[in-house]
Amino acid sequence: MDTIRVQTTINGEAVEFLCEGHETLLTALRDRVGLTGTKEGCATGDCGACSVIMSERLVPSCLVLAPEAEGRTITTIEGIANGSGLHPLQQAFLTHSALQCGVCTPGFIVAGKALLDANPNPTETEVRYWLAGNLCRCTGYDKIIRAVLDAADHMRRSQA
Amino acid sequence: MSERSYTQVGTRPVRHDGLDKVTGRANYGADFSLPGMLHGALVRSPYAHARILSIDTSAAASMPGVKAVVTGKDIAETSAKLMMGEGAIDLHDVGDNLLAHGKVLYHGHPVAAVAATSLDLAREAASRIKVEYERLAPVESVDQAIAPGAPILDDKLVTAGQPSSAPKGPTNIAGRMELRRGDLDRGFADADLIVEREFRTAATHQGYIEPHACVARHGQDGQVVVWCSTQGPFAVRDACAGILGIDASRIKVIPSEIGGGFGGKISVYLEPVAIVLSRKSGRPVKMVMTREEVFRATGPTSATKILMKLGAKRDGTLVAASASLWYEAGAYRGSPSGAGAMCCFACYNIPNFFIEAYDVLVNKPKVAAYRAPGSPMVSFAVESLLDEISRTLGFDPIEIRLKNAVKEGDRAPYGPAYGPIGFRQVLEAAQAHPHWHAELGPNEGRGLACGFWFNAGMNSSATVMLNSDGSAGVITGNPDIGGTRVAQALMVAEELGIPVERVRPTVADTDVAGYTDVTGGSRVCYATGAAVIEAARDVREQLRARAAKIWNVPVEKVGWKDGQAVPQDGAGDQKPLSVVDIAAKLSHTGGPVIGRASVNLPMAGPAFGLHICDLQVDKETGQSKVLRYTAIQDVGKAVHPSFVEGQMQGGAAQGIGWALNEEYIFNRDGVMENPGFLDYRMPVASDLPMIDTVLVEVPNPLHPYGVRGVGEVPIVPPLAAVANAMRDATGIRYTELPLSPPRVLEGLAQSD
Amino acid sequence: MAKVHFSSALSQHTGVQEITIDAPRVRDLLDALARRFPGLETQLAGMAVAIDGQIYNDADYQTLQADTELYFVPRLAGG
Amino acid sequence: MSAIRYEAPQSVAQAVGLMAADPGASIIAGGTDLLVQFRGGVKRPSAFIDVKRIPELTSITLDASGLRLGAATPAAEICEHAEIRRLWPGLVEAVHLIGSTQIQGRGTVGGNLCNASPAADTTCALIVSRAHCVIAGTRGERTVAVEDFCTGPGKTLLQPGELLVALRLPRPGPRTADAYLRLIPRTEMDIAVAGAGVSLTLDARGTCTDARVAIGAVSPTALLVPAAAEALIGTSVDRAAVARAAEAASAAARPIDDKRGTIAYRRKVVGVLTSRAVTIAVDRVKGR
Repeated sequence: MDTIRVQTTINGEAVEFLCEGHETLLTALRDRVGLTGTKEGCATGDCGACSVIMSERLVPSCLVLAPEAEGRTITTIEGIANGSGLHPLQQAFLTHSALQCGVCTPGFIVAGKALLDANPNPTETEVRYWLAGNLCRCTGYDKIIRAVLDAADHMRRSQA
Repeated sequence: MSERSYTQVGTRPVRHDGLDKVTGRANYGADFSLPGMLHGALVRSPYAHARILSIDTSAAASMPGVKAVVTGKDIAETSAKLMMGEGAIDLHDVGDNLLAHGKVLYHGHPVAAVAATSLDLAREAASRIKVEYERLAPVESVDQAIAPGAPILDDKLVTAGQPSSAPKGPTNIAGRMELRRGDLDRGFADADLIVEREFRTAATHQGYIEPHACVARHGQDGQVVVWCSTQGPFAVRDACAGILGIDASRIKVIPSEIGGGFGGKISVYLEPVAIVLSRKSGRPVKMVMTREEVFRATGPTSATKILMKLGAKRDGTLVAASASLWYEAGAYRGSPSGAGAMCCFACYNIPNFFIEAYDVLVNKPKVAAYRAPGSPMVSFAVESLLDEISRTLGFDPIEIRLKNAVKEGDRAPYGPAYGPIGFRQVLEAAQAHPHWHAELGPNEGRGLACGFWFNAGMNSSATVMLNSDGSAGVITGNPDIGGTRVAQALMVAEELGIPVERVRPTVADTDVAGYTDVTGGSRVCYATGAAVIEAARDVREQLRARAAKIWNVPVEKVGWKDGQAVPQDGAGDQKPLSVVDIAAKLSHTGGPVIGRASVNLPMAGPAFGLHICDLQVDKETGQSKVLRYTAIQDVGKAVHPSFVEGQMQGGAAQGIGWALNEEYIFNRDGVMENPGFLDYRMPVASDLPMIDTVLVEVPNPLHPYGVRGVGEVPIVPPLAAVANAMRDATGIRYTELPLSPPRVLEGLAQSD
Repeated sequence: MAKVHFSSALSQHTGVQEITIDAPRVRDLLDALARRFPGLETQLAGMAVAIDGQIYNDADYQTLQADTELYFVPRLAGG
Repeated sequence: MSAIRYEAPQSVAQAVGLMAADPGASIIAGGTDLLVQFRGGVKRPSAFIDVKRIPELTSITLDASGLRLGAATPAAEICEHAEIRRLWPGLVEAVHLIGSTQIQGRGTVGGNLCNASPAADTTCALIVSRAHCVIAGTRGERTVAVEDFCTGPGKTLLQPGELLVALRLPRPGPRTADAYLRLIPRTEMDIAVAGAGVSLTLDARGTCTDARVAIGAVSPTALLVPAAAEALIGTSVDRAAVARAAEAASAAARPIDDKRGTIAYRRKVVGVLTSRAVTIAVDRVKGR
């Protein structure tokens, strides 16, 4: 069993883990590093529940090989809140009741953060198309979209 | 039901469990691990219908790291029954579905399982188990199943509900039911207009984003602990006890956060197998399904064939109706054909009707409950025909429904009279809604449809504890999918007069929570809510007694108002005592205060929904897009309006997916060709507009606050709302779902 | 006392659409029906009982009023 | 199960060497097709050779001669490139349609091409833009026209040990524009049921002097349809010409029935998409 040593940065901290060549970043995050906030819904890149940000790119961690994380920076749901306070997206999801079962919520919040980093003032349509890769079966998306738009508005106002 | 005012119920606080969910700390089924834990993998049938001749597990068992291998022999065939909402569930079938005993009845049917030190190893070992099959012709549809000479899935099957005169002998028809009223022939003879069509709907899956997952530990002392994602921890406990012949008191089920269920996580698929693997290996075993396994081997809802005929007078009055309902059950009996029959004409007063409903076995996974099971399909049929009648007779679609709508005192098709119901109020709300009067553009159509569901009652328990600082906790056994914990906290806060933030709601395991039936049937806010309210009132009564002790007066002289004990009937000029005041004296006045209640409520009283859908159709490609959508529903009383709206929006989205793109596609060998989210096309965020909601509140007298079930009705109207909008936009009456672009274009090509 | 209504399916076992039975509680009424219509009991097993519009899955000890209307309804739970 | 090796070569030569040494190894760029096939047991490589650390495969260069796209450049990066969006809007449309935002962060044009799905979105757009594939191997580099690259579903002309390094697109001439459309049941996330790419050039009077039409998901590989181009060249791209081009596209199609569409449906819709793509391309030329 020739495992590979991977040195990477997760949520701002240097992390090292062992994994096998064919392991995905998703299973490595969950089983090797113990960050179970990133979820597996399909393992084929179709549901978005495993979304993480790797070197400024939103990616499906179920379709990334764990060794590819070497030397890269990774942000998972556990890294979205900045220490004491919640990220505006997390707060907006709570106040808008934009989650029911909540299993898709980590993926939506990470994808939402990537969106607002790239486009601080998205229209409803832009939010819907950006998040089309995140499946939700409980909410019908309405409150999720409102929460993202509200968070964007809040962030723009606080930066103004 | 006096119109009482509420201080907390009806507000929209942040749910207590929300923080863990938005930060990734919430633990779902697959997030749990134990030291020394093994990983399980299943061996599944490559054939849709075959006899198992032999299973050779030696190659797998001998692999280093493989700690246990089990087959159907390890789960004894049981004749035990499990009392559930639907009545006695046949555990023999459940057991056979866990690991096949003699025949495999669908592609993906489990035949063996392996537990090993890693998942890769377990899967490798599973691939080395050699199973010898004798292939049999698969039965792939209702038509094929009932054709003479059809292959028979269960040669011991006897059709339940069949009149004694019916022929015996091998059949795939597991059950028949009928409902009849009045004189059908005279009814149709009276009719000025008769419309009749055959409708077909495809099998669809609940589509929860979290695959099934569990960890089971069978101790050397025979005590079993199961961590799993389920809608019913007690149902899992009792099913495992019945199937494995273990005392219920030896099994503890700890529900994880559940990543969606919609009825699909009531049955057991993994837990008993994991328990047996753990017993044989002496170590905890984790089993997690892949998405492909979820599609191939867990309950979709029935594909259906429905023949329906409606008769109406020129003035729009419905005078006669007949329906022949054929529901695919999958590998074992138990499709929701009966519920379909009961829901069929439940929205309308039709004096003469005859409904027959059939439960038909086919070589597909056993169907499971899917949100108002059986109702969406019949609503698709009856609401499509009503749309045709209203067009032919020149009626406004709402007018014709108002003319026939049921109200309090009318008899439901299944017999008893309705109590207070809000169908008329829902129709009137639709009439007044701006969406109903908005302009439509080119190639756009508008459709309207109604839906019905019973809403279950059943058993629930609740415990409310008061802490010495005046805060409180509430414990129930209902996993919280749609925000029921915060609703329970609101009820306790309302009864005790303390802020909802000071109430901690907990979903507890089967050792701690009092028995409660599954989270499902739209019952948790109704039945478990009633128990929570009663338990909170039990606390309040105890606090009155404690105040009486403090004031040294008989308890009759202690009143309760706005969260305070107040002196009455000459109890002197005592200063009112708040919950906090009394809580601070608990140890002096007799010790801890625990409120307790358990109920077994009658059905919650039906709820009615009405949806309006605007659809734009590209007539050159058959593609369609939902432009605007409004859901209107009688919710009785919205305890937490945001989550009631969420149920309506989520149900509408599932119904829209069912209407437009979702279907199980099988090849000729009975193998599902689209077992994944790429080609099983559920709606994505860019497919849908905002879904507007209107909450009509006609109180349900069976609940202290008037709460009615809300979770299931919203999936019923969309099928016909979308189909009627398609008819409005294209002029074509499509009677087969889903309305995928190829099917729409084919209809358009034939019509011009 | 209760007026019991039989669905078309059940009336094949009873021969009548409805019958009035004098019984204080549902359990007593079911026993009376079992005596009156042999074979009906197996059909009623596992059915819910609607008493004046309220449908009980487990109704044995519900009391019956003088003018109670009673129907037998398949048990339902949902998804 | 013997562990599968992971290699991350830093140069084309190193990658080619690794492939030659282990024919069972698979090249992984974005992995959005390969890892799904691996998970499904369809492919079992002995090793994954991750080519995303090789500069030539992950760089975009645009100069007078044209565009050079590294084969392992993520789709998202291409879609964010202002000049590419201006010169090849159709190509960007096609690239942007590959899967979700998440898939865009991983999926690559080279990977899309090597996966050789008949329904691949980028292949049509590359064909009409006269793209060429730069291939490296033990015997050095060679270049082939992109329409010849895929030879059948899942099959390409790459020989064992050969690696797709980059795609070269000639700079479009003046008054030239491209467009790509596809038919999917939902608004996102589906595999194309039919696809059509067009590139055309108009002279000052609006007469079409050059055109290329390619159709996707309606034959074992994406197809260049010369007859459709001929229906446009020399015309003012009036309704009749557009209709003839659409008919030619439908006629060239060799669709199949599968879980995504029927033969009749694909044949009709590929014509509709062709006519719409032509109209968009014309508007783009006139719009500039």
